[in-house]
Amino acid sequence: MEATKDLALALYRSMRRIREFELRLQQVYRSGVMPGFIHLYVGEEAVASGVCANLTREDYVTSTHRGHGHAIAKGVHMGECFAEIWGKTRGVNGGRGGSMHIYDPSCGFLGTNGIVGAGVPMASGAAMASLVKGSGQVAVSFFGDGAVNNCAFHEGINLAAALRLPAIFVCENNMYATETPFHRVTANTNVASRGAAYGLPGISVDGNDVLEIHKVAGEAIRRARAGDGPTLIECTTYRHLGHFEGDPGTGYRSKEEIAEWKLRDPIERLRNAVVASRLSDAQDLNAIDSEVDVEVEQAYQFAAASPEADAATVSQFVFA
Amino acid sequence: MEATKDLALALYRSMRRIREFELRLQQVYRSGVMPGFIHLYVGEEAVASGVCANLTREDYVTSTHRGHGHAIAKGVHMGECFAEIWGKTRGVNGGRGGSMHIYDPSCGFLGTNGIVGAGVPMASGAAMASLVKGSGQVAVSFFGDGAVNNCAFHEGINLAAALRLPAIFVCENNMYATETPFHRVTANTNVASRGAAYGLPGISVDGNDVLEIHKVAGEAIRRARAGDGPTLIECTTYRHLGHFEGDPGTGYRSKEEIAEWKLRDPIERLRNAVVASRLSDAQDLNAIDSEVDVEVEQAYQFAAASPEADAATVSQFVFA
Amino acid sequence: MSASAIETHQEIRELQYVDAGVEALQEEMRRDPTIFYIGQGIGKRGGNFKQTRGMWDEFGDLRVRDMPISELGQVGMGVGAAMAGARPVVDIVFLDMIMEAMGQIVEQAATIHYTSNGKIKVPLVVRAAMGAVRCAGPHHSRCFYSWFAHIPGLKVVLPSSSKDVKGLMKTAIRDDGPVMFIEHKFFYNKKGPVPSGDYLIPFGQANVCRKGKDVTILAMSLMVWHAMEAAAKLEQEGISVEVIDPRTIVPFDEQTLLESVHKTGRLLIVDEAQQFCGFSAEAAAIVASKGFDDLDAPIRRLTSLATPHPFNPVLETAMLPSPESIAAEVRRLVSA
Amino acid sequence: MSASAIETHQEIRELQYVDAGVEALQEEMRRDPTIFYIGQGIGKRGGNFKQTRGMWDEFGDLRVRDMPISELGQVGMGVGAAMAGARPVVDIVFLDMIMEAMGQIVEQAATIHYTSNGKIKVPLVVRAAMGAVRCAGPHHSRCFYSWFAHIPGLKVVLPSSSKDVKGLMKTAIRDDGPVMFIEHKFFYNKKGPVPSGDYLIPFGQANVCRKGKDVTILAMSLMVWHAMEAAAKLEQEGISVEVIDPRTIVPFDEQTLLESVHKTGRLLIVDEAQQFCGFSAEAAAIVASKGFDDLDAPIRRLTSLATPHPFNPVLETAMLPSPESIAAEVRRLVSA
Ligand SMILES: Cc1ncc(C[n+]2csc(CCOP(=O)(O)OP(=O)(O)O)c2C)c(N)n1
Ligand SMILES: Cc1ncc(C[n+]2csc(CCOP(=O)(O)OP(=O)(O)O)c2C)c(N)n1
Ligand SMILES: [Mg+2]
Ligand SMILES: [Mg+2]
Repeated sequence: MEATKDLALALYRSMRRIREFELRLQQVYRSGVMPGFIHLYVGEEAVASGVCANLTREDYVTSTHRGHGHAIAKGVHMGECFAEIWGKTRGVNGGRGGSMHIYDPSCGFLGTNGIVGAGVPMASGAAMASLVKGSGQVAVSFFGDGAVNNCAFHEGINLAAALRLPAIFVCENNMYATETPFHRVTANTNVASRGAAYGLPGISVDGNDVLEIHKVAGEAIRRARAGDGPTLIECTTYRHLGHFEGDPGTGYRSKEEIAEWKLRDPIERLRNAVVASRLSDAQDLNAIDSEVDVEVEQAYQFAAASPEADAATVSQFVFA
Repeated sequence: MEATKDLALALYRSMRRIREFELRLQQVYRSGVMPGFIHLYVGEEAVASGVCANLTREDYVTSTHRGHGHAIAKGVHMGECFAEIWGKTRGVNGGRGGSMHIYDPSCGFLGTNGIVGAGVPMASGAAMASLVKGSGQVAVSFFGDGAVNNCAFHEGINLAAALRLPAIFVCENNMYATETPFHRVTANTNVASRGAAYGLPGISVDGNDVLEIHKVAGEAIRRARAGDGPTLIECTTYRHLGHFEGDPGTGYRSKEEIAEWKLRDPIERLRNAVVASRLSDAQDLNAIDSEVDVEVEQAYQFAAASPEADAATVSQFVFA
Repeated sequence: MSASAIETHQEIRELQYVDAGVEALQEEMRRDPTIFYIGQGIGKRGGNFKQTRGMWDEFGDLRVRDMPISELGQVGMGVGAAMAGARPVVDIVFLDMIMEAMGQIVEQAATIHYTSNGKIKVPLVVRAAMGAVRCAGPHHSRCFYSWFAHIPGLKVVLPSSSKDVKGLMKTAIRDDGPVMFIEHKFFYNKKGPVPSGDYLIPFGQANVCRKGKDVTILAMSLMVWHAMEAAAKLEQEGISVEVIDPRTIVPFDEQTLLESVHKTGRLLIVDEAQQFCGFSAEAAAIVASKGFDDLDAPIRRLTSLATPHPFNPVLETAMLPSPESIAAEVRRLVSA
Repeated sequence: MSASAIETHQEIRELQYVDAGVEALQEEMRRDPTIFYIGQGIGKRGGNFKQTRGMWDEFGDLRVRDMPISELGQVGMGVGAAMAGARPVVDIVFLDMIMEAMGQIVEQAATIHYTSNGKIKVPLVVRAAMGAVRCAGPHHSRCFYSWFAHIPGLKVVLPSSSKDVKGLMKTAIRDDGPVMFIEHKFFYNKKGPVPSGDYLIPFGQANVCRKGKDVTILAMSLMVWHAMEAAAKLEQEGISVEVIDPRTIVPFDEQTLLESVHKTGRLLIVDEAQQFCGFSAEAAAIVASKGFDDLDAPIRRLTSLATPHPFNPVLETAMLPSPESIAAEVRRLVSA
């Protein structure tokens, strides 16, 4: 194994934090107290964790409807994130946004997003701001395979290439957009190959191999920071659960397919690799698991104890 | 020369008709009597003529702001076209549309268009209608290099590929969008290479070689009709004149560049090739020239003699 | 054609709003082979709201076709197909997602019949679901149909019952121009009586949902239901409310509204959409002008508050009109 | 801050509207290095309307950057850059071309400050030119600014003079939220007095362009000029017209309008935009409600006819309000 122990454990922790956070969310959601819809990221954690481990707190991320993982990996406070998704006042946005509208400028997190593709040109813009300010920040846009067929992907990436912006475009290709298989509505499903159309490198990565993602994204980010322009990275991965919480995710995906992908679970995979290569041991990993459990429980408690919103504030913040 | 005499002369006539039509338009426009703006196609005639010679009257074409050539080549009555651009009641659309809004369903001409890129998905739709009706028609979308950077290009072509629609996408790459060089705002200026991103064939053609265009487009159209899906064809060409009538076209393009491209004038080129290969002779060609001159003069007269619009009709046709 | 005349010949079933829409589509698609339907998740899946349940099985992939996430492309295709002799229905699912397709709707669909001097028809139905339901947040709740009404050439339909959705959908599909067919998510699983077989509800004919003499309420879509609930309550307080649902806002049935205001002298407009430059403004301006002498009190408007949709349920509730806030407005109006 | 107070300290020059805009931009960009400007043909070329003449030379490619034909991308970049601490100005050139960017404007720019609970500001200026000038046809003439006014979170600016364009542009750039800055093509080469140096015109403060006592005209953008011309004519006929230019319609200065109507009792609203669900409806609804007792006659609205823009000059003229048709409306209003 190439990676250092520190890195491997950090990535393990990052993924574990996302996973446990979401499973706790799921529990609470299923209990019926949480409003709205949530789209869980379970199975895809390697992407957010692998990419974001290369970023500074000042770097920017734009995210998607399936964005809890990006938020946590980029450094949004877990309790505030929990409370936000729950619509509580202690939420990072006072509960006004919810799952698809989580923003935290203190860590460069420019939002989950209810509009597929919308974050792509926004990341190009954040990267442009970095150039104008001379601040050296990079911007990462996460998006799904579904976004690739959308106009915002085209213009956002094309512009970034034309302007050589310090941006990284990370496609989380889980092969479905809601219940629609990517290949059913797309002639060319090789997303990385689309990079060439825009004149930027397109790279395919195993989206469940967090170390590989970390490496590839790291190189892209270094290139971006050095002024060598943007990169498109396609991470092939899979969501273990349904499109949204409540969708069993099975009507349109075979049991075999789901089972097969669960065997490639990115967290188990890293755990096994770490142990097998003796980079670390089960004890270290279990210790992390326990710490994460505590953190998640605290996040839940933080959110649960949040005061209710005051209807009188409804008209606040329409204008800046 | 591969082509038959009939084909060569037909293509010569088609280009000549467009050229002389536009030069007459230009004259009238310069005299100050014509409202609005016109974008002339002079220098690019080989594209419209070469492509449209493969189409039946029932096939569809969507066009651009620089669309007189497409209209004429597709079969819009020259006098009605002249009158339309002049805003006269005898115009094919009663003078309501003008240069950028010429429609003629009698020959499948689904419009010039003031919105860059808009015609691309519309052509996909016309192709879809052909499948639904089982009519065997194909649809051709003409668009400029500028449109390639636009979202409508992306979604229109991507959809056509996904649905294997009988559509042909013809990019008239004249290397400028208004005064902006394509390469200044685009990382990958090889338009044909973008076909791969969408999973459809992308072919580059010399846009001033009408015979070559005719051949390549013919193959693409046959493929489309046979159910083998869409094709992207990039025709590299040049506008001899400014972006619109009134723009000298020289501030942003060197004299040398313009002069060089004028040497490659598609009409002269075909004329010389025809004569050199003895497929036909100057006499035949001159006869066509004379016939075209007469036709253009008649078109002008037809338009000039048109009655003025009646203000009382202004609210007609808002709803179908 | 009067709706009641038709009903006597037909069986009346209780159908969900969503199924009434499907029935209209199926009947029309059987009648006319040039109709096809495109949208995301509307094929085998049968639609996010089950709004195309069974259609893919019956009509197959060519006529009921799943789309990638390309709203601009979908609507652009709809426009081109409509110009080329087909009758497309383009489903946007959540109305909010229509934004990138706005150019195709406004610059092309709405404009081409006029600009072509009537030579080209664009018989396109754009279908979408609007409305704030269960904390969907700012990207899945908006009601901006007034935008479409602001653009000459577009018809705008807002069905508020199972019966209307079927009759209006058929009219929309047979219309030779572009129609924005905007349902409310809240309605989909609500049942109501629906005649079997073929009937059309003409555009531009308001439905007087309830007769009354003290106050007129003009309400659209879900607000019709809220207004009816408020009216029932107010009746017990001795206030007689007339509730008018225009059903289509383009064309708009001014006459029915003006006659009602002539009778009541008092008008409340209730709209889930934004107030500023919305249809509530237009209706108020029309009545204030053409019914100037009939008004015994200033027209009142009750709409969503001027904010994006907050996710938090307390805030969302505060933002939206409700039967209670409608009743309160009516009370204010009668005491004015 | 009163504008006249400032003027006394400053030199007044006659500047073209377009140059007054450039002056504002240049002064602001010198002051604040985080401002940058993107759009098509706005670099070396200096803009289709010369609306950025000299700026590329001064500020270079990084801060004055030509764009490909990617309006969605441009505005999306503007939103992202604004969120990331820059102050972008995104030039759409012809307003008509903004359609594909509508999602970025509505769902992102207008919404994020609210939804983020005030944590993220989006100091974005979207600049565009509207209006029917010289038969530009349906794709280069529209005035649909009411759409933006319908969306909470957007400010909407409609400058009608050289002086206003400079003072309002500066206010727009310094505003911490998204501003739709919509000029009229007709104005660009028109001259007017402009103070040198720094001055701001606050949003939400109407300009009473002309005092009068018989009739109030509320007019926006080019219609202000037409209204002034009509008012001059009507004065000779003994009709005294007050002309009010709101300058920004969001925020809207209701007070100035209501006070004027209180005085005159008669209101004509003149708008080049479409009438149905447009700002003319909103202004009428506001006055009909809050100025109910002040109105001596029904409010009249004069707008463009409800058609797409015809190319033909006779038809285009018939579609648009003019000084003559405004004067005729006023005559009707005073005789009502
Ligand atoms: C522009 C737009 N169209 C449609 C939707 C509805 N929608 C929400 S999520 C989704 C599927 C997204 O698929 P993908 O991008 O692959 O992300 P995944 O859910 O697989 O992570 C769709 C269609 C939307 N949110 N935005
Ligand atoms: C969506 C859109 N944005 C901007 C414009 C303004 N515009 C008109 S023509 C043109 C340049 C088009 O360039 P290209 O597509 O290469 O066609 P060409 O003029 O070279 O034939 C531009 C930017 C427009 N018409 N539509
Ligand atoms: Mg996916
Ligand atoms: Mg070009």
